[in-house]
Amino acid sequence: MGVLKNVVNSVVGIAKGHKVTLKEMLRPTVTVMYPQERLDLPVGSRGIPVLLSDEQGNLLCTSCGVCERECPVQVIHIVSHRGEDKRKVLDEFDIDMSRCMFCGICAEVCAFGAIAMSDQYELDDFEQGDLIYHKDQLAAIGRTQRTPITNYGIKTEVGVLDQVRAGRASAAQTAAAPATSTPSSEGSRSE
Amino acid sequence: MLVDWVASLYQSVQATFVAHGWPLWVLAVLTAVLKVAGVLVWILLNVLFLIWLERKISGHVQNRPGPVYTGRFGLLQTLADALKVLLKEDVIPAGADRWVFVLAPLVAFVPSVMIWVVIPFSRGVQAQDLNIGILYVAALASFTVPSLLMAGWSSDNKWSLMGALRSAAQLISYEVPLILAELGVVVLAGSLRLSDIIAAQQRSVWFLFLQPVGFVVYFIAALAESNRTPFDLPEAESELVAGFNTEYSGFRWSIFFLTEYANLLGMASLAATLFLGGWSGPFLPPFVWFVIKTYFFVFLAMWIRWTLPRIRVDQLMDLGWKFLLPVALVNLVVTGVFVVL
Amino acid sequence: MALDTHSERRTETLEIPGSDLPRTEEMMVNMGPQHPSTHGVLRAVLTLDGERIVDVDSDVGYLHRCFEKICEQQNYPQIIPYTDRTDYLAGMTNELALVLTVEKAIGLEVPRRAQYIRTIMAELQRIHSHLIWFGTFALDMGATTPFLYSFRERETISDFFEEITGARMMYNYMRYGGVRNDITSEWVKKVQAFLKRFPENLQEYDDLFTGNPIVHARTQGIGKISAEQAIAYGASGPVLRATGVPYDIRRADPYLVYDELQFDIATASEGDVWARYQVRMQEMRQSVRMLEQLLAGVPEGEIMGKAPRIIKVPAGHYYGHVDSPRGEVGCYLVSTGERTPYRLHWRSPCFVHLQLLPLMAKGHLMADMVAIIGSIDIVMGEVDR
Amino acid sequence: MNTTLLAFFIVAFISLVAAWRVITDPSILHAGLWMGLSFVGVAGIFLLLEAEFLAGVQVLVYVGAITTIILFGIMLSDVGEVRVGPEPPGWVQAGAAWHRGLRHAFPLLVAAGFAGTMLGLYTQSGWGQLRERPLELAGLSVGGIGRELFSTFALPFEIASLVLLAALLGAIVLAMREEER
Repeated sequence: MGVLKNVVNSVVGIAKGHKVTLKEMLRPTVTVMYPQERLDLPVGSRGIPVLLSDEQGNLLCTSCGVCERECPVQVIHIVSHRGEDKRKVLDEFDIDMSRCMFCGICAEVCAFGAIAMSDQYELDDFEQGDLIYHKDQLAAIGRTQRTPITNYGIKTEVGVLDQVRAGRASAAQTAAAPATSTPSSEGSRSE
Repeated sequence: MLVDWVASLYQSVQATFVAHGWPLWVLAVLTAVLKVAGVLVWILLNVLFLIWLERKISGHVQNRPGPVYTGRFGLLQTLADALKVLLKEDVIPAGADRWVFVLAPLVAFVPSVMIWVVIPFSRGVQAQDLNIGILYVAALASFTVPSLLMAGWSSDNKWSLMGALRSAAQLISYEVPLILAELGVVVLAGSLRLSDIIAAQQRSVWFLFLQPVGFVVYFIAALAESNRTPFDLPEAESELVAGFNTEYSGFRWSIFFLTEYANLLGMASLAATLFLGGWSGPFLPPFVWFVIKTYFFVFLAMWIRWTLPRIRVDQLMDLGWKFLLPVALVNLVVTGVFVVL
Repeated sequence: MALDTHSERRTETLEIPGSDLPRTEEMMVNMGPQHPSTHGVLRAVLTLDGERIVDVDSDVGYLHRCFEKICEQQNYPQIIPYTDRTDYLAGMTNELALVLTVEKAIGLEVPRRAQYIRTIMAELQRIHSHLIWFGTFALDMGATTPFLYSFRERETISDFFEEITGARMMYNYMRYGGVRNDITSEWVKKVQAFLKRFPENLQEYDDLFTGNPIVHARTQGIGKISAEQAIAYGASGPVLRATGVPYDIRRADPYLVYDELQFDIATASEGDVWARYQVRMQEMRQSVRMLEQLLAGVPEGEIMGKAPRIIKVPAGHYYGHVDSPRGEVGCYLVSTGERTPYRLHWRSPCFVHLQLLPLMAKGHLMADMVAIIGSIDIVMGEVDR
Repeated sequence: MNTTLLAFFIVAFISLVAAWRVITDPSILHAGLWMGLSFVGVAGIFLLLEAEFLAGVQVLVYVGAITTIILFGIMLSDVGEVRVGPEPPGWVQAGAAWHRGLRHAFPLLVAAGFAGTMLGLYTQSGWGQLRERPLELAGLSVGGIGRELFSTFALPFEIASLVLLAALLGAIVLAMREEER
């Protein structure tokens, strides 16, 4: 009798599992077809850190360097000099996105709200060097801000990262062949 | 219709041969080649579809859509994969036993094609109606073991060797209940010939109803014979990396893959023939019935695969020898007594 | 030829005194670091007699990233994102271990709202982590489908985390004195809705996996350890509780608001793979229970206490521990009063549990090895740090 | 020459070559595989004799079971190649040249002797009387074989099964001893 009970229990156990899989088979799928469809990221979701500007388009950064100091992986590189009015002028602000771990500490420690975590995250590129984002690129992305800062993050225009990268590519082209310069393609960079 | 047309065509060609005095063996060779080609095309088309079906079923079971990009509903996915696999580098490990390594996929693949010689697709549509039909299938199935042993041994990889040993143990253990379950049907039909078995079912009822126990034993053993989850121990990827085909790549690997699905299809169509009356059925054309019944078993096997975890090797042996074998024996004896009375 | 590798394979011969049985040889197999079921880069050197395991030697260090040494160069806020990356499947509890230790060391008051939020996050993290464990465990056993189901629910929790913390895995959410971002009432409602339907999903897993006779056969009596052995080896968390020891830091040394919560410590007595499985499934249910209580009573108030701008821990030795999904995560901090720790030792439960592997696996089959590794729920990032 | 005869020569050639390689192949695993091929060839001969049932059984039993078990045993026993040990005794070294010369000739001699003996036995045997009932014995009817086995050849059949039973028991006893230690 024990064997028979065992067999019945096994069959019931296995049948239960098959019921679940059959039910799930008939249910609509949950997949998001990523490149075509994108999930709506909440504001504050941490993509790459970008530089913010005021209404006139001037960078909010005062080159105080606290983000550079506090960055746990030391990927921020700032070069500045004293201007005529003794105020610091930002020359370079590079972030090495290949090593950045998107922790958001730079945005958090900035006393001027000059850095925010954008929602851009598709960083694929062909050259390692292109993953170092410069001041103008970071600022260009930051200028497309669509939402107020929430949780140290903002939303930016869709596809702005691609535009910035395309601008970089065309800039490289114009540098290689200066005779055929087409400044219009650099639009997103030189806003 | 189609069958009659083919028969009349054959007769007219034969008449032409006789009229011109051409040797008849040329005709025999020609028809044989055509039959083989037909079977091969049938298997390849079906395997292409089966792999797609498996992916779709697994996808939907897991709340995923499965392949979608290649063609409508991703139907061309298998073709794309086949192309990719064919273009891959053919790696033969330095320590491999070269000839055995190369031969193993062939030894596995050829019998899985040869099984189709005796499968009746429709009334009279059968490459060769052998009088030992079932025995022929069983004999061919026994080639799988040496081929896997060859693959596992020649790869010169410990995982492969373990996979090969597992597969040998598994296939030998499950061949016995498989054949015993088939014998139950044979006893009922009184013939090993597959067309006779279908005829016997047309006379009475589907043997599924007369041989429910035999059917269950057959189905479990056939799953084990075709290395499908929960009995996919020879290639258990979470334990043995990929078992006997760890070292195989590119074309040779794809032959093993092809074999696996050809075996699944063969198993399903044999189950349809033995237990569900083969091509016989009302309203629809016989061939359609055959396909429907075959794919019913294919679906069942896939459903099981995407639901159950893998069984362990010793439990597999226990199940085979301590449960399936006695059950199949008792079933056979009871059937025999029943038939004699 | 095959022969050459055979001579390598020859390790030691089994001499059976007074027997004319044929001589059998053992085979040494490298399971990992590249193996489908070693959860990353564990290398287990198996000595096999057929498929039976004679000896296991686990070799770790393939994922070593000098976490402890790096921490000696970083100031305290900078360490927090690194702790996420030790046990990358339970970042919240790892951050908690560090933050609680430092807060204890400098005597920081944490507002009640922040404490509630921390507890909510820790328990969500427990479900989050156990769901991955469930999926990969099923995957190890050869069942592919439960993995996808559990990830479906895990994605929902990841979405919750992302909305509040900004990240799905590497949260960097805890702060000395509080938490980084506040939760919203809509978020609370969403989580509550999820908690309502989650038990149904758990039931689905049960039907699919728990009630399956193959699972029973493959887990019961496998990888058995006794309570004494577990304690002797320093096991904690589900591995310890599965041997029948009801030790849970949330009860034994309550932190955050655990002492105000009603929950049962999930235990099982057998100490085998099945018991560990049951304990974890039970813990998910208990977490749901705790979360319901927590979400109903989140107090209003600040989320950050009065933390100094520059954190300096007074000189001394400090130890803090929390109950992570995997066991006791301990943070041992030696400070000389600087802005950086002098030494930071991370007690990771997976590293401890991995030492139990030979004890559990000896005498079982190859296939059980996979189940055992799955059942102790190792994260190699935490083992190697 | 008719096609059946041609097919017979092909199949016979394959099985003979395979049988020869079983003895001469230095790799014991290859020898096992050659043996499998030889069995398949024999099955082909059965097929040509229109004994399909026997052919099927031949493949099933000899290829599916015997060859597999031999291969299984070879794989488990770590014997890669049969070759002369590192320091062969003196008489082996002296006879090495002979050995090399005989290596291919000796098996052939043995095979020829065996074949002669068997041929002699076959011609001596009273197989002629079996021709009276060719249909059943040629295996055209499975039922016929069954009937013969349980009537004319009942005693040999039972004795054979007894031998198999003894072997089975022996295997169990050996396995039990293994377990006890």
